[in-house]
Amino acid sequence: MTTTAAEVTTPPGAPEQKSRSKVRGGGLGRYILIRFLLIFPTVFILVTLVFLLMRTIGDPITASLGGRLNAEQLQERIHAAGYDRPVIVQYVEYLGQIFTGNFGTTISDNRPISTVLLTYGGATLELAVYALIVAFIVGIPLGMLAAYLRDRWPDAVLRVLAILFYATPVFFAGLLLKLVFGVWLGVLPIAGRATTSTELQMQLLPNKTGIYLIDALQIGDPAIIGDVLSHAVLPAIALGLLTAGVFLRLVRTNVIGTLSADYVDAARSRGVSEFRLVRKHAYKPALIPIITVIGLQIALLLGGAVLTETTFEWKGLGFMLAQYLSARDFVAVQGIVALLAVIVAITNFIVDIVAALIDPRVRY
Amino acid sequence: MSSLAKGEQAVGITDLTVTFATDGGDVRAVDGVTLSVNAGEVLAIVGESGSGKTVTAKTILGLLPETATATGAVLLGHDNVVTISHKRLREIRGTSAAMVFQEPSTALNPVYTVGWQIAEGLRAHGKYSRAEAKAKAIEILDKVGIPDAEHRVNYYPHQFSGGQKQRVVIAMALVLDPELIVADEPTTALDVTVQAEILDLLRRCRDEFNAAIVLITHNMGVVADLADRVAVMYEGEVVEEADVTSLFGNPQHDYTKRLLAAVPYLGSGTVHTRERAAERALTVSEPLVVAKNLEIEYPGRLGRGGFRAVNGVSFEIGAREVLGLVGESGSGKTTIGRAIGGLTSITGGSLTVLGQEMLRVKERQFRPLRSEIGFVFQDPATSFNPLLSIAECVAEPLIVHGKAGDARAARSRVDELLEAVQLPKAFGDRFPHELSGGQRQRASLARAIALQPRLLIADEPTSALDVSVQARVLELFAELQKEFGFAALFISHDLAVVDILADRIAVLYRGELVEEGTGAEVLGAPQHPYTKRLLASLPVPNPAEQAKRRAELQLLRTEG
Amino acid sequence: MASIPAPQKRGLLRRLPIVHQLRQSVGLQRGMLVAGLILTAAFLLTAIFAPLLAPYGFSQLRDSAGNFGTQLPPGGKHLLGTTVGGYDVLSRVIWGSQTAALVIIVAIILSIFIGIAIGLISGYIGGWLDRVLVTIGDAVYAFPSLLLAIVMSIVISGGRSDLFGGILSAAISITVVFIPQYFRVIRAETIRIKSEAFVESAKVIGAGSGRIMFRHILRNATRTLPLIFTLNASEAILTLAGLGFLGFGIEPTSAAEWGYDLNKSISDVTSGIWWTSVFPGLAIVLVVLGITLVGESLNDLADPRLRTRRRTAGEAPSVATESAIPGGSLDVVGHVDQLEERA
Amino acid sequence: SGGGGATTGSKPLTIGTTDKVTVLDPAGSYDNGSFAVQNQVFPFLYNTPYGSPDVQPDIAASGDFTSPTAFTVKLKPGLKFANGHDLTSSDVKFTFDRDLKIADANGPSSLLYNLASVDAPDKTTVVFNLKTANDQVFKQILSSPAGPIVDEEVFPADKLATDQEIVKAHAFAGQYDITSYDFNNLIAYKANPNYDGVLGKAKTDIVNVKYYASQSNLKLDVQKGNIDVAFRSLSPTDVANLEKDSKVTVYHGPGGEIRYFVFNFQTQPFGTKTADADPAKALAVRQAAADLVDRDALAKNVYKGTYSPLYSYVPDGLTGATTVLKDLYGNGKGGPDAGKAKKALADAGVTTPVKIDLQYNTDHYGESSSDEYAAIKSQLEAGGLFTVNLQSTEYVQYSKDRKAGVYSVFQLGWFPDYSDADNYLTPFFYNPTDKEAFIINHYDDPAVDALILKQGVTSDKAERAKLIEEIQAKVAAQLPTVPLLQGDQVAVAVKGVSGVKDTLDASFKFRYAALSKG
Ligand SMILES: Nc1ncnc2c1ncn2[C@@H]1O[C@H](COP(=O)(O)OP(=O)(O)OP(=O)(O)O)[C@@H](O)[C@H]1O
Ligand SMILES: Nc1ncnc2c1ncn2[C@@H]1O[C@H](COP(=O)(O)OP(=O)(O)OP(=O)(O)O)[C@@H](O)[C@H]1O
Ligand SMILES: [Mg+2]
Ligand SMILES: [Mg+2]
Repeated sequence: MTTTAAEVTTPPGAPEQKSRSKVRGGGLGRYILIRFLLIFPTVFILVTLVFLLMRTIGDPITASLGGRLNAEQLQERIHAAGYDRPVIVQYVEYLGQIFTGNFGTTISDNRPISTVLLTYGGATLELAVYALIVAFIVGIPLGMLAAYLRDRWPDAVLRVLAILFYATPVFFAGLLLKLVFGVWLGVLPIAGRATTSTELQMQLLPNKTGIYLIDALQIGDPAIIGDVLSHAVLPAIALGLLTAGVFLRLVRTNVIGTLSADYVDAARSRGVSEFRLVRKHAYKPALIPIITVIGLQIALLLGGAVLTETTFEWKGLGFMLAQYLSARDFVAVQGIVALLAVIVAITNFIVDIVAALIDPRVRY
Repeated sequence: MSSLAKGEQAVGITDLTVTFATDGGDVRAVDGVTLSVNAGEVLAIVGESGSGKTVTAKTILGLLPETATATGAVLLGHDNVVTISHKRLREIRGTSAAMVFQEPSTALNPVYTVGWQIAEGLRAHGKYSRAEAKAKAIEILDKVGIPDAEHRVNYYPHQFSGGQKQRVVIAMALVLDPELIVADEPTTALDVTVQAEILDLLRRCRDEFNAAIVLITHNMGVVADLADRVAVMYEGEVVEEADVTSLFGNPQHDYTKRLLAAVPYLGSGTVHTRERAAERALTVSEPLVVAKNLEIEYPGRLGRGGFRAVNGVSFEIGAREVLGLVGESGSGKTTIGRAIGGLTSITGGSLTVLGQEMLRVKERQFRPLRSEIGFVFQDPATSFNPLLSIAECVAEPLIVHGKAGDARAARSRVDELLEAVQLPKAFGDRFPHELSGGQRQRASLARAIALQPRLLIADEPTSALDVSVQARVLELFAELQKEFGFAALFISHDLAVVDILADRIAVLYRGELVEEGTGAEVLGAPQHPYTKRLLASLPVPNPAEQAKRRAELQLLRTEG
Repeated sequence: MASIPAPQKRGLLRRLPIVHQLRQSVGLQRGMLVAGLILTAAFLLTAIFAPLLAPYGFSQLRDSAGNFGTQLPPGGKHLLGTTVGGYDVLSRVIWGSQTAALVIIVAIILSIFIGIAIGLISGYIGGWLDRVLVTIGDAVYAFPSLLLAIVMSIVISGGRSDLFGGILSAAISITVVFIPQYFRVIRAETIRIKSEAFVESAKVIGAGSGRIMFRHILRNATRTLPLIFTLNASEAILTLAGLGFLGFGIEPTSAAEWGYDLNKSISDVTSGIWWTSVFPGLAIVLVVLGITLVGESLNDLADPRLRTRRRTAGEAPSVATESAIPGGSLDVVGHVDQLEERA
Repeated sequence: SGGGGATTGSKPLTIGTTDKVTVLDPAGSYDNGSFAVQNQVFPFLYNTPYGSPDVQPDIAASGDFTSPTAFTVKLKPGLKFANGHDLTSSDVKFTFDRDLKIADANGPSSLLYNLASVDAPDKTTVVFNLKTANDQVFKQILSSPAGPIVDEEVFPADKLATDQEIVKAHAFAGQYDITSYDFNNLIAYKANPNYDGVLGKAKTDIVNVKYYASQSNLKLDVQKGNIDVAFRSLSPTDVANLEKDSKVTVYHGPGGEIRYFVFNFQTQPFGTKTADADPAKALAVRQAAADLVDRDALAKNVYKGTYSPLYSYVPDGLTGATTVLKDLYGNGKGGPDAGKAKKALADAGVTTPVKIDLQYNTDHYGESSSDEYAAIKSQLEAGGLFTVNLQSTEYVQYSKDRKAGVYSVFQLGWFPDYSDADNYLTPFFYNPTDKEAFIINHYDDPAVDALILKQGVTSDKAERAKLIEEIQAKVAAQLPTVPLLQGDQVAVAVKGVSGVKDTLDASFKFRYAALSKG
């Protein structure tokens, strides 16, 4: 593994170079292939982990209905659902199901998990995208600025700001945002993804995506689009700032790292302006590690989504997860968590590929 | 083309002093330096590491970090770099003075094409359309001898060889045709053969582009090859300045004298060699190391074909005998050394070390033999555990092999060893970073001989050291070898250095052993063309002779 | 070479990383470090002396004068007012620090040893073991820590809510998330150090793997731990708060927990009763801010590229390739090379 | 707000709730959230008209015991579902047969414990064959979650219908039809012209119901006028705060929900299974506890008046409800009385303080439980007579443990299946040896059992009421449980919404049809 600097300033003959030269030999295609194959163990491990954890709690039936049914009724249903078979058998079966995209049926409100995922996945996706946009808009320029002004006071301010973004629990931030914009100023809606009338109209859409912005665009009424967007503002900020904080620090550190590289000095010695040094010469090499790490932010993002969605009644997977958790519906929880695992794995895959594409040492 | 006429002053440094604010108080890096360079002239700044060469160079382009404060004057044209405004500084960077960096692979931005990077320089100083910039880039790449430039202009740095990278770096410097080129150790990272080519290129810069060149180096050979005038720096001061012939002819300052004396000359070794050969003749014994068409392949990852670093190499090392192993970077020297030391497993052929066959050997079988083998690494800085005191480090082998209970018990022996490598006892209590490079290398010698091994493997033990220091370490090595009578594999890329110590010299090229014999044979009458080229490329610290050799090299090249 | 500190002095310094860094730091960097240290110290002291500082018990509802009464505004007998349940906010906030501290300590003690051990072994031994461990580690590392924590806490606590059960489950949940981080960092360090000459020289001397790992590698590899420690500490608090907020926290009768109090006070805020939520909220923010400030400063000081001043020769260990900045390393998390290693 | 779908004269109305629907199919759900929806859209044979606790024929014309075990219901002629299908006796038979057949674990089939079989001799006649004779509660059952009549042409006979199937087929014949159904997010209702029952036509044509997860969001939206009515559930704090808000009106109505704590007769102090078993002392402990609890404090401080003190086992508002505990325990005016408690214990020779472990739960009985029980703890400990060890446990574990008799004193709550005193007595205290009552605290009194059976089959209203009072008195003397609070139904409406009061009645069914805006 290499530090940012080593990434870009590798002396010839050092291990990086060697493997590097090999990668070049193999080319991008092989890299993508390897990286793609890596998805499976990751997903597999997470799914297994979740499955085993969930089983240690006991079977889902008892968990969700234990309060209501008497012993024999429970036994019946447990048997019917096959939860009394050896765990390994259930496990194999479960894997099979996941492979065929069938995650089972929720116990508390018997809906097919796949439906749940489809219905609420869009919402979470939408929120995540908004949040990322906020994070990028806030995090990356400020990060560069901080690197540019490093160790002067604006830098310090920005960094403390970044930490604050991160240090404020999403739900607390959400609370304050609601209070200020929703209650005191009353300029923004405090909950939900759209007003009743909007949602009613969306219900009528023949092919609704569950991604409200798209649906709103389908309807095409600017008022509705505005309505949808205005509902997204606060959640996006609450969740976005969380990640923005990390981005800011990420960009700062790596840009500073590359700023101290010889080639930046070299460029400087040819009269390239300081700003351009940051903007171009230092930023792009820094981008490779940044992107890779940004990949890991998806985890932070999804974790935050659970809290954000609950705070803002943003009815997405995170929100549902919280709901099912309190209903002790572990089949549902298991399903959602498994999906999130897949999402995480795939995102990291994509991100690594993008990073590789940016890195000419891999591209061919 | 430089705007200056030949002989006009390109840069004038008067009474320059640079101090750095550091945790450990202020460091005066440059102290009242006065220099000047004219167009079409090469001024070499030599001096040992830390003497202030780089700082001086950086000052010329105003590249010092904020922690540095410079006084005095550095005149580029009519601008005094020390006092000039940032804006103006930017304007003259690259146009009045350009810099060539030591490490070509770090001086190039890995994520932009070289074309783009060359264009950056242009863009910084005027309007250029993409096409224009590119055209100029191609032109200049062509000038510095990059084959099919119009293609390569779109290549990324990693697609060039080390030498080519350095050419690109130089091209970047030339593209704005500056009056002055500052080259900070432009060839130190390169193999001698490549070094020779780059030196030629720089010479062309001087002759064809009429550029003034400040050449920073610590290699007197390079100086002799390229410089017109030489300034010797010592602890931040210029202790002597003279034109090249007179400097080599009759050096004034005694530091300069020491410096020149320390420089290893080819053929200086043959004398000792004969003596030692004589001694060995008395005690004949079976060789300690025998390699029969040895093969070492580094595993390629994921079924990708492995990389064969050593290919069918055969040699022997007799008792009390020193085998010198030379070859360019990447030729497999270290690999062989590591194989003998049991750090890299061999994949083919046969290698017997102290009677132990190394093919498919188990660490368990080999460990007892380790007490018989000493190892000295290239970089003294990293070969000590930073958290252990020198004494503890030197005591390690004794403890590991049960010669002593713990560091304290071993102390008396450690002191002896330190004595043996001419280090004061007290140094035992210091930590590695508190020793100079040379001292550290002595310490690691002490550690290597702690168990009085029969075989010692030294991988470029001096290449990280200054010439003067190197000389002393080499002496020490020779003495120890005499005293303890160990056989040695001495790895270096510097023929001259090998020549001093080695009884026999083996030349490695691309993992194959192309020539082997006594110093006299190999250096006197090289057979293999590569050996010839290697010899010819090696600049000797003597301007007159170097000129001759250069001619020969030209010949060799043209022959191919 | 003028002043050569004696070994034991260095040893001492090494045992007190913060002090050491504090001495190195300058200017703004020192400012941030000091600010962080002050906040953190305040937090720890509050935690330790909570019994003395807190005017009331964390589950106390009435004193000699009878019931406190619920949702009293700040002032009078209750400096920060009382909650909807009739608890004294100030006391809850103070006692909360104790809970937080406990969780952090337990969590980190649990994770640090396991993490270091497997990191060291995996990194040094390498091979298949390493690949497997890395894949697992990365999988877990890449997964939303809060979710894992939730699942874990259900598993562990089995719904019990007493102090011990609560804290332990919270702690263990967090542990599961942290182990991979320590693992990554230590492993990365180990791999870096493994290839350093001094380890090889130990090898050629003939030292056994055990000796190499523990005498030569371990101590050099643990350099970055204080840093991760702080960063994890802050993450621990946030995770704990998250758990409490989602109702997987600790019941008010068994311990005071900021996230839980925040959760309970949401409806207050909308009714203009701000004090029940703002103070626990601030507590979280400030503590995390403090601890993270310390961590960041350490990170900078450990990284010659980020330090304001170059450090004096030798003792300049470059930053860990895997600094466990919340939500991921600030440095590249291994790229093609790492991948190749893994695959 | 509002809008969507066709509109007539009446202004569309938007209602917000934190209820959760599980399954729309009546056979598959037995929870408030789902029942709240079913009440609007499914027809009942019997139902409680506005303002009364007692049931009357809804879509039925009449219903009588044609024989002790045969309860015969005559349907009004020409009934239709919103989708035009005829609603006949065969739909009714289909409904109940289906319910029993599926017997879903989440379903209400357990309520039909007394139903043997159903006959449909002709299009408008349904005969319910019961197991026990003249069951007076059966009418109530017909108005309970087991009562909604479903369309046999839409619902599968042996498995649950999905929400989509039901909504798509408009298999509704209640006051409303559903035009758009977004699970637990938004339901759009449209008045059902075909409904012709005791409740009458809907006042508002279009009603949209928005589902919230967090009470504070619901509160904020009603305050901001984004919704017209907020019903179930607002946090006590929110309600208290809204009371002060001039833009909205807070309506309180009697609530069927009761909160209480239970003594396990075996494991409580001096319980039958304890080392120092002693019925007298055990009773004294229970009485002392009853003397010490301060219901007013709980209702005011913890619940901000969203609950009111409960002094009996049958909540106020139902026929036969008393306030017997007020007279028996405490200061006689409903307040606590430490002296009396002390005396009770002393007389029985109990050495104080008595240690009791008090168990409660938050994820099922509400977040405020922790505050409630913290308060009770301090109330019981006030006189130094008790030392209470408070313990909360997550619900699954909780219900297992309490059934296993792990807990000696524990919290429970109850929400009625139908609004009749019986539903507050039988499940708790009817405890013949063969069957354990729902609270499982090993309290058994044959006399009470007998009385409970009797009231169940007494058709004369007055006489039945007397029996019910008698039962309450008997139980109160022995205190198997200590009733604490009776939940008010609280609805908040923006100014200009009328009819809220009408539907906040002892039927505990909130009917949107009663509301109108204008
Ligand atoms: N940024 C800096 N901060 C503090 N001291 C510095 C800095 N740069 C250089 N120095 C000090 O200035 C002195 C001269 O450094 P310089 O790099 O010029 O040596 P040099 O002659 O180039 O040596 P080398 O041959 O190894 O390149 C050294 O003692 C070095 O420690
Ligand atoms: N661990 C490794 N994995 C793969 N290839 C390697 C490895 N180590 C060395 N090589 C390759 O083997 C060849 C020989 O390397 P080696 O280090 O022996 O060269 P060298 O002669 O010591 O060069 P230098 O003079 O730069 O030290 C090089 O091409 C190098 O790229
Ligand atoms: Mg230098
Ligand atoms: Mg080498």
